[in-house]
Amino acid sequence: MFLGMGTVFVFLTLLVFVTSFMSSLIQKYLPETSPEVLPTATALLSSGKNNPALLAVISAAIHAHRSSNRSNNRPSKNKLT
Amino acid sequence: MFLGMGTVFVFLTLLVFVTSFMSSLIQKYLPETSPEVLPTATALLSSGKNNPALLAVISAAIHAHRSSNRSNNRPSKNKLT
Amino acid sequence: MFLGMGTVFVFLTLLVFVTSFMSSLIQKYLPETSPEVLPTATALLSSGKNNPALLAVISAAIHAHRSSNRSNNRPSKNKLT
Amino acid sequence: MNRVTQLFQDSGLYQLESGQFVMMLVGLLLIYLAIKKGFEPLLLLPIGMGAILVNVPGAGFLAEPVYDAAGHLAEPGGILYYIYEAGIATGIFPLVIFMGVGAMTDFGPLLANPKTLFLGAAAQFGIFTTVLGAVGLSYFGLMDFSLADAAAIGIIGGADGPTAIFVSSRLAPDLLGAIAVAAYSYMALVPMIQPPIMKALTTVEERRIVMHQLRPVSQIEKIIFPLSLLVMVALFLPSAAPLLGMFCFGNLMRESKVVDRLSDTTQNALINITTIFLGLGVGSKLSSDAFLNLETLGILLLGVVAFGIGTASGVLMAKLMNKLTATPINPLIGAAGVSAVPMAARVANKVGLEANPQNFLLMHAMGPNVAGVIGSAVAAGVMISFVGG
Amino acid sequence: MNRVTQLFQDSGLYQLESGQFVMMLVGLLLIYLAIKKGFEPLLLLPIGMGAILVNVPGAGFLAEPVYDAAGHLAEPGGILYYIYEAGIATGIFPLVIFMGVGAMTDFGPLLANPKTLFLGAAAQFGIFTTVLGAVGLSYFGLMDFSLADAAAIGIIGGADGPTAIFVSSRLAPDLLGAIAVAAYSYMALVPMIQPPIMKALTTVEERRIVMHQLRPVSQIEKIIFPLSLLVMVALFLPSAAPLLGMFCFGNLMRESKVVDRLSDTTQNALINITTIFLGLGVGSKLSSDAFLNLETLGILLLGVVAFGIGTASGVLMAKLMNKLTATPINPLIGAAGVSAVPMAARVANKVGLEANPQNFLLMHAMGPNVAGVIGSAVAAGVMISFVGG
Amino acid sequence: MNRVTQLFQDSGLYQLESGQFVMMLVGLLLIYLAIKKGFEPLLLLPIGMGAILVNVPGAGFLAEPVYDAAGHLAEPGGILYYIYEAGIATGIFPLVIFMGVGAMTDFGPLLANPKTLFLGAAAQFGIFTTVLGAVGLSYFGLMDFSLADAAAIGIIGGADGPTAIFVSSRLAPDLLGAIAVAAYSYMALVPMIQPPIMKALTTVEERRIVMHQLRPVSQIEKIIFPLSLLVMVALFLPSAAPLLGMFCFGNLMRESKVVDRLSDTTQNALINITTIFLGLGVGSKLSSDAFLNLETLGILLLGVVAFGIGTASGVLMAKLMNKLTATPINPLIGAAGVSAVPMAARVANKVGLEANPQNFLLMHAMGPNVAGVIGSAVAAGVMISFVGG
Ligand code: NA
Ligand code: NA
Ligand code: NA
Repeated sequence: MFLGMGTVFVFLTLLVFVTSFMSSLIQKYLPETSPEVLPTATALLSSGKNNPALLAVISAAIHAHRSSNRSNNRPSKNKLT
Repeated sequence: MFLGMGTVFVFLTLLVFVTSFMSSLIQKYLPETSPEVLPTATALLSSGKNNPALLAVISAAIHAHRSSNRSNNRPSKNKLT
Repeated sequence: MFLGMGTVFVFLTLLVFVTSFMSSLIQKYLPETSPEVLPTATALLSSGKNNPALLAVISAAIHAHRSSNRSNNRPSKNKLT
Repeated sequence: MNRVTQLFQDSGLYQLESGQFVMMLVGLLLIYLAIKKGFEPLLLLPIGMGAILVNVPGAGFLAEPVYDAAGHLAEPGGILYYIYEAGIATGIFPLVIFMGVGAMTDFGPLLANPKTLFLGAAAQFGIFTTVLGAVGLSYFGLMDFSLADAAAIGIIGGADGPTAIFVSSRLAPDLLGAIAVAAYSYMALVPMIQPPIMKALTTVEERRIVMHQLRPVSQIEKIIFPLSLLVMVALFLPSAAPLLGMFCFGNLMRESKVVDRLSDTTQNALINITTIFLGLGVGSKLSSDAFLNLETLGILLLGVVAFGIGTASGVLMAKLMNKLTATPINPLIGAAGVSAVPMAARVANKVGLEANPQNFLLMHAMGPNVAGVIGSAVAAGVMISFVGG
Repeated sequence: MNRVTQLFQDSGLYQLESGQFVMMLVGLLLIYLAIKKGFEPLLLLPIGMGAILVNVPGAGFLAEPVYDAAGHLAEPGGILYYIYEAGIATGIFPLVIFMGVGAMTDFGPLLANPKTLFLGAAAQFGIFTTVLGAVGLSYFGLMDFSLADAAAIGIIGGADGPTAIFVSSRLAPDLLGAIAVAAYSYMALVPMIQPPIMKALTTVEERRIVMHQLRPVSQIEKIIFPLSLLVMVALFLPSAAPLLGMFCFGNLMRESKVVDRLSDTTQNALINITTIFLGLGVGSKLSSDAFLNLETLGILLLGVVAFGIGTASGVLMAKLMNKLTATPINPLIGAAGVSAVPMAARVANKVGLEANPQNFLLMHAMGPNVAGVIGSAVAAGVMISFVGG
Repeated sequence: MNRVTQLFQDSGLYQLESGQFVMMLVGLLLIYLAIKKGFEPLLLLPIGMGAILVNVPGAGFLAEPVYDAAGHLAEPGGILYYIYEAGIATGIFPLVIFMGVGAMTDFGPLLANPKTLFLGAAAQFGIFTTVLGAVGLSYFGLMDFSLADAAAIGIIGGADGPTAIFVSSRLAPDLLGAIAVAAYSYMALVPMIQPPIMKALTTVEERRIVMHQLRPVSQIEKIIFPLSLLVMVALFLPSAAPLLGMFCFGNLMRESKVVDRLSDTTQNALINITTIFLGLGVGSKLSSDAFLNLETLGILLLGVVAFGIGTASGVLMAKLMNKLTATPINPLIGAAGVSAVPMAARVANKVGLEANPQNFLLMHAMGPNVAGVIGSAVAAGVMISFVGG
């Protein structure tokens, strides 16, 4: 049992180091020009209605729809060029 | 054959009694404060375009989308608190 | 190998003839009253966001939604009659 | 040069038998009816396509996989083989469809007027008469149907596709193609088959009867109903439990309102995917030996008789109930008891409007309509219990 | 007359044993808790329905298919048999769910404060204590759990459904039903089980600790993280690779932003379809012989102990870290290390707000919360490596 | 102490062979190309992930299930084993993807100008030259490809992923991983491979040719076309019927407009789910023994040659047609005949715009582009008929 718990701790401790190292490397050498303002929590396993993924799809679709009214409801021309 | 038809009738007759009994119990002891105005027929096996389920999902999503514009298109913060 | 390439050519040549014949028959005997203005290219295997199919579904759903506000968000009555 | 010979011998033209050619025409006809006439396109288009594919000579759509001695796959099977064996022979596809139909069904109108269950029961009379008819045809040597065949054919009268396919897959797999085609074709023909029967059995006064407005039904009733139905099936008719169990599960997901994401997927992606493969798998049973024979004509004939008798029984039961109880019942809604949801309810509404343009029967007809689904699933359970047990 | 006899003998009433009746009541109870109390309805509703169906006497939901001598299907199996064998016995369903959970997980808060991984590690202490407890109960003759059983029961303390189901399917298939029910029930009870423990182990000053705002995390970090985790698992703990590999794959689909259509389907249609069938399959293990015995009580008891110890360990570890490092950590977020995403994080936030209405801990608690998912998957790998290897 | 030893011996580090390590790097490279370079991410990301997972030592992703004497599952298999055996060895996944591609394809531009089918035919020249090349390499002892291997490798020149995977699974399962990776990599490289060839074979005047506007195409034509194609395949080339049959079915669902819910699901949930598992399954063939050898280099080399020859043949055929007929054809659209839909059509459009900024060739290039899909499926049928028959 102690071995089991020990393995979990050793593994996650290693992960802490690897993650911190990875992050510091990235922040140093690959800084993003416009990072996200805040890490946002995700609605894990939430029920469908206001699921962010669905929402993103739909709002993107609505956006695409509005910006392509003249092309007979199909934004394909924009897409392909 | 008469036995078969008989079974169907006996079973559905029982179901009539059970259902009526269940409904009367519920209407007596568990009355809803705001019941639906009318039972509405469902579009069974209808083709996708104006499917009520899809519609409900989408309208909910649109609603959620509008009420969460400031949170970077992700309503997750509202969701989790 | 020549046989293989030959088969492809013979088959597609046949298909050219069949297709042209079919089209000319249809244009002669079954002219559409309002044909599409232009054949539009489809975004094959494109990623989801502004997929035309999704868009079509959503715009239809939104349309249905708007034209059925009074019926408690369910266009079922319209559908079934 | 023998390569050219091989290519030609591999070609369809060389191998094509007349039966396969006719079956491809049957497939094209089903597709035509689906697209041009709007005959149950969700099913008849995939079925028609399956029928064409399975009759392409030498394409191996139904080929069984070959395994070597060590049990490893030596030669893969055809896609229709896998679809049929995994989804239809096992009964999984019709049961999943039934779960989806449950998730799409609103029992509100039935709960507001539970007596309409009698109409759904009466309309199953067509099923059992047809069984007798099929047995009779065999008795007189006109056809060659076993009792199991007769039971599966009778279910056409239930006007419910997944039920018919499920029962056929258990009792008469060889007839599955013809039975499914008959079931969906007649469901598509409901607007033609039913009105003359409905009008012949009713007076114009009866068709004008205005029914009482339906009472509101609470969410709790809608939640308790599928559970009650399930418990009753468990206690009294376990052989109907696969069909009605999945149906009640779907309906409970819908009405509970706590698993909307599951209910939505059941009503959309899941039922759509299953429908595509169900259709292809059913179509794969439309081979010329299985379809181009006298039995198919018998099935088509018995099927339309079953529909007619079911319609008539529903209407007559409604007239009887009108005599026995004080609450007025428009006998037209009895015809909706065959199920064929929601087509039969629309037909009742339409015929009613012809007699009285202010009288909307649609909601009232939805009660017997969904009762008919339960009724034929119960009848299916009875059949499987008697014949298959 | 023997037909009537047969129908009666086929009926549930005749065949029903008291155990089946009790299990149907258990199924109804799970459905009640899911709908009325909101207990993890996405899982408990299908599990409850599966429990009812599998206990319908004579319905054959778990019947094995029968093949004839030539290897052709003679009698199809029951739908729950197919679901269980194809999806749960193989481990496919929990792995697909885990892929979906990966696609729904945002590691941003964890990356902003990687030390919260220690909290996710500490909370797994509950798992290993429970294994000891289960072994101890058997040692003293109170229960009869093998080491494999004990390991599977311990995973309940991981507060992670798919992990518990995956481990049970490998180590203790007979206990799978009870373990899954315990795991999901206690996850639903997190808002009741955790707060008293959290309050008992902390002072009100500690609960008021305000944490530093989390730094922004770039997309590149979010992409590299699942890949790093995957490589570490590959190098050091391959027995955790099935669970964490699928999890990292899902998360990479999400964060890469180049396969949004795959990520969306993984988070919606695919996880929903799998959840429905996973629930039914788990429910099919709730037969009376497997559930109505002393062992189930032991499992339920050990499960709540595991949750409690996990919560306490997380809180105490946070207090320890507070002593050792300068950056303030509110010990409440340690309780979120059990996983039960996102419920446990919400609970930490709520208890924190009671002590300080301006102190929103939600984002800070998401770090240990998702760390807990990794932690229990690692613990699961350790178990499988020790016991199953 | 032997527990620690066991844990270490179970660990990846202990078991890892250099080949596995290199293959994990290959997997990471594919993921890098998918995310950072946008190389066909829908396929290369899952393939890369599958390659990593299958090479985790001791994780058992490809483990075969073990059954006891009674035929019950004793030890479950790995998830990649199940995915590969159920979906790829059977051919089901590529066929379902092809159905989805059919549902996404608009044949309008092809129907408006059916002569572009010649361009789709010409571009398959690359396939057959590559077969010769592969046979030649073996003849001279440089590689060791059987005729079946050569046929499967040639299909890379078809620039169509599902077709290549389907043919490989039938003719050369051992090369499937390398062939799929080559096919998708080169499809991603179309914007780099094609333009130099296109420019080398055309004058700037030819690249400036303005084509006549396409005539409108009616819905009826779009419905009849897949049916005509299907009938022709059935009559003349049944070995192409699996691929083209599913393709025509998908296209008919799309164009019939009567089964929009099925068509939508086919284009979204169904194709997405299948793509995820297809990618993982293909990746599972990227083991070190199968990939890290000279043959893979040969495949990569032959693949790029096939692409080049296909591109050149399409352009040259367009120039020939320009000589023979009066209607002007811009030879650039010939390059789109390799398929790689819609990338190759976009490339033709882009190169055309460089020569004449007012000349949009996109719609014109879509004709040969979708013709190329038909062309390679026909070529695949020919291969299977000759080599596999
Ligand atoms: Na019915
Ligand atoms: Na956990
Ligand atoms: Na091609």
